[in-house]
Amino acid sequence: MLELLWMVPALPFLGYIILALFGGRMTKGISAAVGVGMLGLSALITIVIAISFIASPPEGYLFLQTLWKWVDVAGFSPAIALRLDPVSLVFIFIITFVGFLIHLYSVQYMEEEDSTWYARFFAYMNLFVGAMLMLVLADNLLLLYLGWEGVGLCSYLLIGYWYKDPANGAAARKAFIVTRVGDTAMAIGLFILVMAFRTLNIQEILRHVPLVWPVSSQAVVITALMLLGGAVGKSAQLPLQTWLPDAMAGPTPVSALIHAATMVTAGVYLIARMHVIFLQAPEVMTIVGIIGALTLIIAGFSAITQFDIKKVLAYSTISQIGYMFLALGVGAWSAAVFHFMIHAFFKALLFLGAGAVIYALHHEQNMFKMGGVKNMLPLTFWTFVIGSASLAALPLVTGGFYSKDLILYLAFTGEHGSKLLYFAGLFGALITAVYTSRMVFLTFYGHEKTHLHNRPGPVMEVPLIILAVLSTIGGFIELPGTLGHFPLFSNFIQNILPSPGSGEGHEGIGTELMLQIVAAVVAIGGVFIGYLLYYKKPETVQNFKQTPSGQSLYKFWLYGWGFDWVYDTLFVKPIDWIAQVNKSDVIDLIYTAIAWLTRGFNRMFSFTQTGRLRWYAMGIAFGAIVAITIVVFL
Amino acid sequence: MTTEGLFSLLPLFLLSGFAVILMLLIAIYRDHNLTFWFTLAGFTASFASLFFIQAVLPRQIVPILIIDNYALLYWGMIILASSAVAVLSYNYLKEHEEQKEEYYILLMTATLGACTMSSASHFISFFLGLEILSVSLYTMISYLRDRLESVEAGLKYLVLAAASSAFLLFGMALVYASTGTMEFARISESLSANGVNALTLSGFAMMVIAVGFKLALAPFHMWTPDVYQGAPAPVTAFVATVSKAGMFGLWLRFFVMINGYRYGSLLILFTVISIASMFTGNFLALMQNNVKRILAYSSIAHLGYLFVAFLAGGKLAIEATTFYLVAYIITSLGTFGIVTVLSGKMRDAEDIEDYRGLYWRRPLVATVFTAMLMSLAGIPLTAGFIGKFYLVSAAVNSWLWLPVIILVINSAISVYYYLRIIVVMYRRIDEVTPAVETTTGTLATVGPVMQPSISLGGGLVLAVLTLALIWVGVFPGNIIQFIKDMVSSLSSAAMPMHTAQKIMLFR
Amino acid sequence: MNALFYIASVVAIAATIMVITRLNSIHALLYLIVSLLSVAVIFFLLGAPFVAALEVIVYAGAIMVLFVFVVMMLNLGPQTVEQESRWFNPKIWIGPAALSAILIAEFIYVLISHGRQNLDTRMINPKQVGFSLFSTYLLGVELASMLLLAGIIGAYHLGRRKEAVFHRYFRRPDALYERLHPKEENKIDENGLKAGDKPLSKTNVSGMKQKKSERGEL
Amino acid sequence: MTSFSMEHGLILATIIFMLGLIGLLSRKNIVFILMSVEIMLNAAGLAFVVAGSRWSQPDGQVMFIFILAMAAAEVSIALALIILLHRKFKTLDADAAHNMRG
Repeated sequence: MLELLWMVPALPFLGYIILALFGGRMTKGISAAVGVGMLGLSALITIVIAISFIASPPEGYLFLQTLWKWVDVAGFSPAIALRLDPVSLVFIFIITFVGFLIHLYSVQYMEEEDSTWYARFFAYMNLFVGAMLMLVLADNLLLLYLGWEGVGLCSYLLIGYWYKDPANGAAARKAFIVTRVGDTAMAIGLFILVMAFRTLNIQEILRHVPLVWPVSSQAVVITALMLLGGAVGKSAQLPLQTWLPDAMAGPTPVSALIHAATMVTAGVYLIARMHVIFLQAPEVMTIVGIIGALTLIIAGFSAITQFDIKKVLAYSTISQIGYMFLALGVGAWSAAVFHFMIHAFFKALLFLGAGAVIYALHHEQNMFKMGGVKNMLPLTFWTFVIGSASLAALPLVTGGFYSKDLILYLAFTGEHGSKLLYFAGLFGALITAVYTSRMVFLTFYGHEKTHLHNRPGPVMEVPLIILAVLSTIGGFIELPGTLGHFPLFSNFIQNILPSPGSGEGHEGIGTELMLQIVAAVVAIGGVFIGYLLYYKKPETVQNFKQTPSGQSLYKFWLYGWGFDWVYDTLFVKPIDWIAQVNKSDVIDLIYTAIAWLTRGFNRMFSFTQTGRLRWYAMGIAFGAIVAITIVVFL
Repeated sequence: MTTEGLFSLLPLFLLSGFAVILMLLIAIYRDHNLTFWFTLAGFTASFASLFFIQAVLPRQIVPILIIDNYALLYWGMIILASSAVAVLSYNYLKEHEEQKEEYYILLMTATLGACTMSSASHFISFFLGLEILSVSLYTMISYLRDRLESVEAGLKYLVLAAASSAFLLFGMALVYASTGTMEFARISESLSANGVNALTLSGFAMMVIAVGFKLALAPFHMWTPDVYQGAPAPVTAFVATVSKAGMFGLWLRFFVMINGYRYGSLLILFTVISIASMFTGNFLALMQNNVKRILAYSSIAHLGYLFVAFLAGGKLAIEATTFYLVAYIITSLGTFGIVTVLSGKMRDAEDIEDYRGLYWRRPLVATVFTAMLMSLAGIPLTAGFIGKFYLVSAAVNSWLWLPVIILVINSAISVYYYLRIIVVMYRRIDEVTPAVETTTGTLATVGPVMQPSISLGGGLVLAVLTLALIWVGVFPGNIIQFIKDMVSSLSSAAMPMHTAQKIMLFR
Repeated sequence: MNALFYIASVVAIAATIMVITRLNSIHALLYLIVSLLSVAVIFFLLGAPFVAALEVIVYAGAIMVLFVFVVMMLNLGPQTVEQESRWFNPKIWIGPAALSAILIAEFIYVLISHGRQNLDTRMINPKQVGFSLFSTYLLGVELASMLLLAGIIGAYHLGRRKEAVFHRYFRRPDALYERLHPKEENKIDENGLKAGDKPLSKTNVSGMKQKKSERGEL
Repeated sequence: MTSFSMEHGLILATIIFMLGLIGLLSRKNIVFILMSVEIMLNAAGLAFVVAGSRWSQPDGQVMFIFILAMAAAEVSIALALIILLHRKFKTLDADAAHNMRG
């Protein structure tokens, strides 16, 4: 069954091609059928593959499918090959399955668009899924980079989907440019790898790295840093996180699929896939952990102040990916992948739930103008609460608890871990619980401030239910030692990624239990704080906000710790200024001159095309003289 | 001549036999459909016979033809391209000329000429093949007698081709005078034994003029845009592909067999020609508004690229150039095929304004055209990219840095005008002022110039070409291997360029 | 023999110069025949009597007669001569002459530096040529037949009288209408008639001469 | 044997060839242009016969015969085209036909 692997990315691409070519002429129904159907098939095949992979794992938990050799020219012969191992299996499962649910949801969510736009939406979405699958299945760097750029492109296209509003275009451009900074770094890193190892094959590179590059050697550190740059850009981590909140300009399903569940985790995937390089560069590992910790706290504070429900979720995404980076930084590879999976479930759920609310309230995104939605949309409310509970990591019953707990535990006890990172993570968990409960209370409780506009139909509700179930039971495949010790997921992942070594020997059931209790208390405490501040006594916050210091703190957090302002001042404004100054200056002259010269050449050459026979014969005679002269006299 | 020798000539016999049969057929019963199907049958039979004769190869038909796998590959390319042209021509001619049937005879003989060229091993077959091709082309180019441009183009081509043939013959005579033989292999022997002298070299140089003329290399290129524009669109496709494939196949064989890479001055000559072609073609295409002319100029540039790899010498050069030629033929047939199927009754769809908003009227055709242009521009996942990549790696392997850098610069320039066509195609029609002035001087409203519908045959050809384009771009491995095997009969004779020569050339 | 060669050479060169400088095409053709005849003499001196005969029969005889036919048929009157004389002045031919002079100089340099190769003027009789032609180069002869086939078909197609034009008239009534009402044509134009339906008429030709390369889109 | 050498024969051929080229480049009348091309072809044929004579082979003459065949085919088409051109443009001026350019 594994031989079907190639169809997993091929089907979404096929869907894209069909929609792109014929989309303009299709009715909405057919467009949706193609878009959703292709992904559905792809997800089905993925499940079949997953079952057969788990039932009878291939040798070394690695299945390679070489589709064909692309070119074989002068010693350069990249193969188009797919690689399936536990990590990529988890990723393709999430991508196709969650992707399918989101596609299904979009069928109704996007119904207001006219048919061309509708087809365009599904075309982009399919292309995105195809590219993302290519990224995670790639066996060589070339293919990986292709997928990497492909998802970037789709992200650009989908953020700017409603391109008639210039703000959306600006957001799309911002996302593209900011991630491009990271991409450039990553491209440099990949070039270093190719130059050093003379191959594009990931497997071979990873095998050679420890043999060729000693630990902490300059080359490996630089390469790791460059790859980290790419990961940071794509996964919206410090300092390149600024694009993600703006990316909420796209339709909500896009936010759910791209900016929460899949694409933004590409950075996590990259680091996990290239873990050998990072293990050779422990300094960089530390940096990864620190970036994760800082990001999760900073983004958490920003999330508390947002009034747009999607922005809350955006900052929460940044923060949760911060957890994954933290996990990567402490070498808890499987924990990072585990959290990725659970996060994909509950974040997609939250976005879709938020989307349902937005849809129902006629594109109202401001939480302060919502309220009382609980009674209007009970199903949405309950699923949203389940998702929120998972995000806030309420103990025992939510998936988020297990994944986050694993990360915190390993940060505390792992050999690369540190107490500082642990406490940062713990503090982050508190903030998470606070802003999560704030979001739920503001949106669903209180008195109704707006009225119901549309009612989500079953195609929107079914994905919510499925995701709610998954984000609850998803955690049970990895039960910690204290609760029956059932590390199914870790064992599976650790076939390919090393398990985190233990640190100073204070791990054990006792420590684990203690840490879990702390985490549980923190989560429940956070929810309680949220309950107090935003439901019971909202005036406390309001009063604080009125004070000057409160005001400035609020602003500071609301605008994402001023990163945009800093970048604007540091990069955009000076460049703008230089551009202004230079508008009619020297540098422009170069380009004008090139254009002018080219046009001049064109005119000069087209002067020779007189259309006159004799003149053409003259050309031949002239050529004859040149030829004979060269041959005889040189 | 042995029976097997005769047998190995079967494809050529079939081509010429069918030409004669067609002639008789027309004399007895003049019918466009019937002639067309006979033509197709002729090409099919000839192509099919390629598989049968492979068993008896390689074979030297004393002394003028050499039939080996290399020749077979070129024959296959030429016959397939000619069949495509025949299919494209069918609907085109149906609307245009009252006497359509002779065209197919000429197409047959022209194909025969091109095939003869690619298996020539002697000046006589060189010359005769070239002339069969040229003489057929004179008429094909001016076939639409009612069109001024067609006649003008035919006359220009005729005079210039005849003059360049005179140069070729004179050069051959000089080579013959100094070596005493007209056989490629024996010329090579004589050169090795007696060394080269100025007379032989100037003979080669004179021959280069005719080669450059047929391949439209600068500065012998000036006829190209006029002929491409004036000729009926399918004939343009033929001139751009078959005629060039035949000539290039011949010249590559000739150059390898006489081991021309020994002579630095010839290589310098080709370096100059190649660089001049790249720049000329691309600069001329930049501001052009006639699509046929743009494609003509771009073909000049493409042959310039081709010669960059040709210069590299050795096995890699043969493989790279042949592969590039395959990609180029697919793409050129595609682009001119689109011009053909879109052409209306009174004029060809050649003005760039004719293509405005094509995507919104004919999304499929526009998509195919986009793919073809992307391939010409060398965008990845198309045949053109792999071809260019192959060229560059061949050239870099021989340290030809100067031509490679110029190739890269020119590729960048060329993207401009390819994109220009693409952009125009995707413009909305409602963004257009209703009446626009076209290069043919008429005030035309956009759109109605076009054929109302794409013919079945034309559509089929385009579909096959598009598939081939993407197939070659995405799965080039098999095709590269196939070409490597097929040209091995020639590449085993090729010697890599001497290192000292490289240094002398491009220090 | 030797002297004969040089005399014939001088005659050939002189006659050729006359060909390219004559204004009257019939005169030029006659000079061309003289040139060909003297080349035939040289062939004979070189020991190639067969091609000498062919030169006379086919070149001077058949091909030149074709030329004469066409020139006569087109009935080029004295005004053509006048036009030629106005046009054919040193300003025109000095450039080509210089180019050719350079080429001649280069070739003479090459040939002189090549050293002296004596010719073997033993006669190669028609039998030898025929034997070679029909044994070694038999395939060449076959190919030449295909060449002539292409030539014949081409000449037939292009040279055909145009009775078909009338045929076309009846097939396309609008074309006939336009031909009968030439002024209507412009009027339809302004109303934005489809360009594809417009016949290529004289107005189009003059329009074509305008150059429009400045209308770049990008 | 005679004392004129191959070089002399080839020089003669070159001169005639280049005279043809001058004609081709400087004449305006299409009939003259065609005649010039014929001169060039004939000169090439002469060179072949000279070269064949140098090596005492019939090959040069064989080639000449093929050139003759080609010249005949080409001239017949060319003259047909000239008639067509004359019908269209009412002139034999080669420059009259320069509608296509640029």
